[in-house]
Amino acid sequence: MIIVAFLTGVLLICGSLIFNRNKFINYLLVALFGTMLLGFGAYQYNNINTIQLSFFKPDSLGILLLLALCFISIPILFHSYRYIEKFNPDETPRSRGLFFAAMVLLISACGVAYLSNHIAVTWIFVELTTLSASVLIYHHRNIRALEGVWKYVFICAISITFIYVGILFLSLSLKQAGIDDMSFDSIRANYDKLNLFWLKLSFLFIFTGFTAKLGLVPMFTAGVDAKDKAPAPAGALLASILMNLGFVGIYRVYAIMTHTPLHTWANTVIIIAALLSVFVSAVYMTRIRNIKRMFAYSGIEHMGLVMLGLAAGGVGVYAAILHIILHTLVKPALFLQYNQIYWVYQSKSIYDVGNYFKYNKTGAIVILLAFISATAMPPSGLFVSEFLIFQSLFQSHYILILVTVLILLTLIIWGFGSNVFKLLFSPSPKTMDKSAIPEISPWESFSQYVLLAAAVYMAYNPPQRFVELIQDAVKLIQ
Amino acid sequence: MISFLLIILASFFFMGVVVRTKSIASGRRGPGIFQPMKDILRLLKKGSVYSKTTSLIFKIAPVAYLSSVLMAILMVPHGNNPGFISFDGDFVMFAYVLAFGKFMIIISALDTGSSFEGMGASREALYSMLVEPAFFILMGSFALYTGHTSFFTIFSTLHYGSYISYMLGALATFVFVLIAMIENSRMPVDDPKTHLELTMIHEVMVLDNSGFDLGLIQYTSYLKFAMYGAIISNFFIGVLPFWISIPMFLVVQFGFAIAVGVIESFMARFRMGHNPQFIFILTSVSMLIFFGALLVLGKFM
Amino acid sequence: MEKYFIEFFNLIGIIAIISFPFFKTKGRGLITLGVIIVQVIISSIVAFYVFANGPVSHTFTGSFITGPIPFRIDFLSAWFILVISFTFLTGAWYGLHYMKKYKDQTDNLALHMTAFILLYNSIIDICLVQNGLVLLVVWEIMALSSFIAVIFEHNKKETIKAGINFLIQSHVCILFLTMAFMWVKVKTGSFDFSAITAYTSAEPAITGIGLFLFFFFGFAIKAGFVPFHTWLPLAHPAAPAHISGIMSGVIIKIGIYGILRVLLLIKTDMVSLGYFILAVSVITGVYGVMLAIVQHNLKKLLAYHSIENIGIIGIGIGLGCLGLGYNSQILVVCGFGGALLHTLNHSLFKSLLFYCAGIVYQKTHTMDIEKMGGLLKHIPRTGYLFLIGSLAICGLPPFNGFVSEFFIYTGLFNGLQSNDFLFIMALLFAILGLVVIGGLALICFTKAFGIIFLGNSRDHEVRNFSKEKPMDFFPLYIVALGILIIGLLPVILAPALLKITQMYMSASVIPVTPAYNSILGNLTSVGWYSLGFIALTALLYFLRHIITSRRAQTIEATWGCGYTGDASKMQYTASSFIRSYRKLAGSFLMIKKDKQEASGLYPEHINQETHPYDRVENWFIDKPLHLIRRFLNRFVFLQNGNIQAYILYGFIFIGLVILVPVIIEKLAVFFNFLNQL
Amino acid sequence: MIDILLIALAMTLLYMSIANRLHTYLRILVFQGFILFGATYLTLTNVNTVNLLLIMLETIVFKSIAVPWFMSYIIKRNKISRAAEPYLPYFVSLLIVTIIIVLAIILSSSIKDANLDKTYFVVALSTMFTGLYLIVSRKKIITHVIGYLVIENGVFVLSLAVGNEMPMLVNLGIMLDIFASVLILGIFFNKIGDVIKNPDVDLLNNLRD
Repeated sequence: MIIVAFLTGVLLICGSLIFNRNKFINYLLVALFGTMLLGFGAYQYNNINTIQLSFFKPDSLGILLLLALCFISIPILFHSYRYIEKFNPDETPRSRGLFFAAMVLLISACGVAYLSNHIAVTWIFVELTTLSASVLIYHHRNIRALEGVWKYVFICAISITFIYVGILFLSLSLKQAGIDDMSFDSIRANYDKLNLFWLKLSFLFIFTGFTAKLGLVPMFTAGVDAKDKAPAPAGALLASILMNLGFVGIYRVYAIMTHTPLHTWANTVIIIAALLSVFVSAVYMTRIRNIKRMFAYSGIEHMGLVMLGLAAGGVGVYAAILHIILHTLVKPALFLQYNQIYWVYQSKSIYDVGNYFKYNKTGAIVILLAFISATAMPPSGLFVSEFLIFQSLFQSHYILILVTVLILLTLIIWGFGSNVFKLLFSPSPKTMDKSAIPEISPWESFSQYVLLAAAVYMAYNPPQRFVELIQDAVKLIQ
Repeated sequence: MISFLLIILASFFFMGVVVRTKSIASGRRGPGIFQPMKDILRLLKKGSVYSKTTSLIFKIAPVAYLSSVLMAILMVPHGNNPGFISFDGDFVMFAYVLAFGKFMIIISALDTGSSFEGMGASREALYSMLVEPAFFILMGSFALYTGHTSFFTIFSTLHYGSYISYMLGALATFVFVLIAMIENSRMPVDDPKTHLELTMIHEVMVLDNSGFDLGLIQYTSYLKFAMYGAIISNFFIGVLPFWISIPMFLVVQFGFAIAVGVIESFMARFRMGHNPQFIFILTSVSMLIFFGALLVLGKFM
Repeated sequence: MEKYFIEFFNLIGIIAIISFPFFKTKGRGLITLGVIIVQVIISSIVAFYVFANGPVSHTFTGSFITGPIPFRIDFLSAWFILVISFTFLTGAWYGLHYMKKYKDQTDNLALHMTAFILLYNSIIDICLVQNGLVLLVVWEIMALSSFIAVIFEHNKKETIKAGINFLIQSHVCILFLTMAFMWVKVKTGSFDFSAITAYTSAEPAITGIGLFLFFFFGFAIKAGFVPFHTWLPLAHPAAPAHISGIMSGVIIKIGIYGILRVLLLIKTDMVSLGYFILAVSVITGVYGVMLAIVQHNLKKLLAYHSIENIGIIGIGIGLGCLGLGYNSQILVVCGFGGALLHTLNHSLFKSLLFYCAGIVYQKTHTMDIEKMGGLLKHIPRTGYLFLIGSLAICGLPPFNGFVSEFFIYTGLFNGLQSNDFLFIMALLFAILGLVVIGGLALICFTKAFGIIFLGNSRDHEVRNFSKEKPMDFFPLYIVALGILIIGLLPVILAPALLKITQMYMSASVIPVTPAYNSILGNLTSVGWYSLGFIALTALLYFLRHIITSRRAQTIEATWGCGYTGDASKMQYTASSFIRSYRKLAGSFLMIKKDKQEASGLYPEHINQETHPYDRVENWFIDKPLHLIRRFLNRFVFLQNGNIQAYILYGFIFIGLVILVPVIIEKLAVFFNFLNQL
Repeated sequence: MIDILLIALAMTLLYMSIANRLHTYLRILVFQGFILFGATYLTLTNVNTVNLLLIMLETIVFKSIAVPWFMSYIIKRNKISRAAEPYLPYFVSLLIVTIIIVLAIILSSSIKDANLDKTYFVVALSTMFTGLYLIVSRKKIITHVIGYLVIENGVFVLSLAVGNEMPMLVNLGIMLDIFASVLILGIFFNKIGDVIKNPDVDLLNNLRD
């Protein structure tokens, strides 16, 4: 019931955001949405595992991701407000309204999709996210943005077609079982009756479809362009909660597979995709010269690691969930900080930047810490999850894969590092005029510090409840 | 104690003997065997000229050189009565103290800023580096052979059993003689009598030293000769009583000096380029000695 | 007490860092120095307490990720704490003066100081913590903060490059350690160090060796054993002088600490470990010094000498392992004792040398030896301190370098009594290595000191040398004093060393006192001997002074064989000084030489340059990296901006996943069919 | 009867592979819409009437009226040249599409599953892959959209195969249609008109690394 209320509320807010021209009221609406979201999250957390509307069941995985979403949405909304305010000369009330409406829609669609217990419902919300994301990507109405959104939309259209075909095959395999309730629980409940052939096909198609959202080989391509072209706060969303959406989809279907004899086959498929993803990210990290795209590729690398952990099983599944949550906390910090970089240099090419430490101390420290986190060096939180993932690979005797991954990661750190330190320390190019650099208040970076600190805390000293939730989510996988 | 005095004594006539031998070999009567010492005394009386490039280093170096050699001599035993000071591994100390002196003399050569002396310094540094291993392996094989690790204990317990051990002794003597020649940069690696600076090693390093300093340096090299002679003599003295050992010591010293003289008069100096490999031969030979020692002890398997 | 020590210790550092925003640069500098001094005092007190009353330990209840976190301060930790603290003290003090030149770069300095304090705290924590995961964390904090400290002059391109190289290599190092700890964790389910002992003593020896190799490679990268040394010669010239001094003095020693710690924990076939370490170390030492000689950048030269000294330390460690394997206590004492002592000594004279190099740099604004000459007249204090450092690093009496080398020599020669042929050969090998190292070091530092400080300036640049301020030299004097004291009274350190070395022997064996006493006796006599040496030299110099003061003295130009013009260009340069060496060693090294032949009756101005290059770096870093780049760049077509390709990826993926198994299956059928024929 | 319709659909694919004018493609799309309309009526026998009506309405309105009309409107409005501009000669396209169909038949023959009507499967598969082929082999963005719509039709046929048991899935398919049409065409093509006059793939492949 509450979900319907929430969605209607969201739709109302979107509508009024689009049609209302008053700036103040718009921001008020956004704030309202923020509180609504928090309330929603709190409510769902309190009645976990209660079926709502027969399609929604906030299980622990959904709750975890929903809470992470709530946690990062607030700073992201705030920073998109700053973004719109601070530097968009050509910002019309309409575009502003559209931007916020799309953002609200995206956030809530993701949030609800986490909770859905029915593949079809998930699918619908995935469509919604594509719709809203495309608006965000196309916010700057220029040719490049157009290209980005075109690719994103088209690839996503193809990918959700894949998912749809996958669902059809799933239904075929259910046909044999003689059940017509397509909720994950019921499928998992009588996994032994499924027709394996169709199940295999359906997993393959659904997996491939969701890779577009998750940012994994083979369909990672459009996502990179999207994160590059979208405004940074939107990019932060695309790089965190939208990827999580893909993760949820794959995770739930994979959970079914693990109960069937196809388990090892599914693992192989996932490992292939994951390794390729890490490889691709290594290829581009070592040569990329566009800061935003670099962040996007590092996201691909992390998703690859998550999938490896998932496929390795054992402690790996725990690590995968932990890793994706920490990544959700860390990646937005980078994207939000990117705003300030752009304010300083008016460019996203690594050739035009330098000596950021001089122009914006606090921001530079954020970049430094976020770099440490994103490359999972020990003081950072992701190190723990990555360590556990490696450990799971080690335990399940994927030594060769482990070594390959380690080499690739080293290369990635090299590429990432040389760019980041070029940005932070090497002297700024002669051409830029120092006069135009705006004075940036340290408080702009506050939220990023919070996010990074949260990541470290969650990793090294996780609250008991948090651990329980993850372990409960792991139980889906046998 | 006794060995110290003996070495000082030997140092007085040693170079004289060498010179005498050489002049006889070249058909002259030659000066008396104490002539070199007289020259040194003359030098010590003279005043000296300093280059305006030089610094304090240049003044300290000769003294440090002398004192390093003196300290080294303190450790040389005489048969079965030890030197002033003796402890396990003192020959390591011995080598390093000498190295200290060498270090000082080299930098003092560089101190003058003259290209000739730089040349000499560079050669000196390289050759002494090449000599070190031979000495250490030789002492190592003695340590292996006798099971002791100090000059005194080694030489007091050194005794030749089988033929092969005599052979080893001979080889060791040979190596030591050559080490002494190189350390004092005499024939065949260096010819002090040549007057072409480009081909000298030790002499060219002290071009700018004069008067007192020059005297010290030259006397130091005599001392060095005597010291090596003493060590060589220790190969043969063993545990003999004084009334045999002391004459034996003198005999060895004389023999050594004459040998030096003979070599210098009948051998030509090597080409500079050939010196390194020649010097390195010593290391290989001492390796052979080492294996010989292993063989004797039957540890070779 | 120890509990509060750790918390209090780190708390001070953190408070200091937090307080930075409220001060000006000068204040920050003073705070840094003050904090370091306070922390040094505290930690030294604790270390001495440990030496007096035995090890202390305390366990924190960590989270369920880390498991319990034991902190244990035993003799080994205490020793390293003392070594590190001393160098950090002098380093901070010297750094305060050194950094005055850059006092306008406020933020940069603040970052640098933060990194400095973090560095000290983390490095001390490394010596205490006994939990794998936490160790990794502290380790990386150490690596990162040292990275930040290194790239202080980050407006230079090569500094950044060197820094990133350093960062990547230390990351590889931590990867090895991660693998090792992961191994233990997977097998025993615990991060505690004691788990390593439990695991390896239960398993066959080969497991222990494998585990040790992982640890060793990890620590070797940090310590700079060949072939893992390539970051050192790049990072040292890039860093500011005090950081170079600290890095070469203690940071690379943390690798040694790690190796010693692991040797303490792992129970396995020590003999083969000993041979392995011995071989690696001898190669390291010889290779390091061989390259050091041909370097003409002073800091790079010193960096290669750090590699050489690591080799010497390694020889000691290897000897100790062999001693454990053949259970000969004298070897254990001499080996590990020598290694530990040399760790201390090297930290002293190497930091001193780097500090002097820093002063030289600030006076001449170059590190190129060929441009220097005659500095002794302008900056005499620096010169004589550098001379002391050089004599010490060459291991010449009466300075401390000799003592530790003597320690190791004693062990080596004692070992010759053994009956094991292989062992004797190994010892011979080691002796040879040590001797060659000594000789080459002599060449190298006669060159370094002679060319830099003696003769005349070799380039015509006129530099105005400001007067040396005596106050600035205080830390250097302290270090020099330490060098001399250890050189003369090595015996004062003997009890501590014996305490540590006994940790390596299993509790069952009772230490034989005569062996120790003989060693102590040697040390004392070495000390007396050195004292006598100094006394004699002084006496002789005094005599000489008295005599020559009465004689006539004239000051003339250097004898120039009749040439009376400006001879400063004719002096022997660094490269000509080592020319004959270069001819000998050229085949081992990689020296790019570009020379122009003089031609014609009146030849034009010609010049010749030699650029030494590191062969190992070429093999292990450059070539593989180049190949990998080439390989990766093959795949850049993936993101080609063409949407049709993007769509195809999806279909191709699905198609392959479906078809490949089918094809394989059919092939299998076909081959079975063939087999049946 | 139903088989005839499906085979007719397959025929249209062949025709599509050799068609060289955009309007031909549109007509074929319209025709396919009608075929699907019939197929829906014939297949979904035991679906409640309202839902059936809805589905059929969708097939008619979207697949055969709204979308084609809208696209022809776009073609006029943006003055897109009428030729399809394939990378490959038509003959090769024909060959490839034929091969696709044959492969689909072979593939489906390898499936041993009683509760799936092979005809649907073959036609759906071949339609989908033909759509893919169109996307890959044609140059214009608008042909990509057409190809995508063809894929949609294929998916729709597949959904019909399971439609009787799970009408909901068919509805989902409809949603997919609506979504695609609305998104790709509605929001999007106006913009392309605004920003670039001649929408050609070459103008939209500059985002690359």
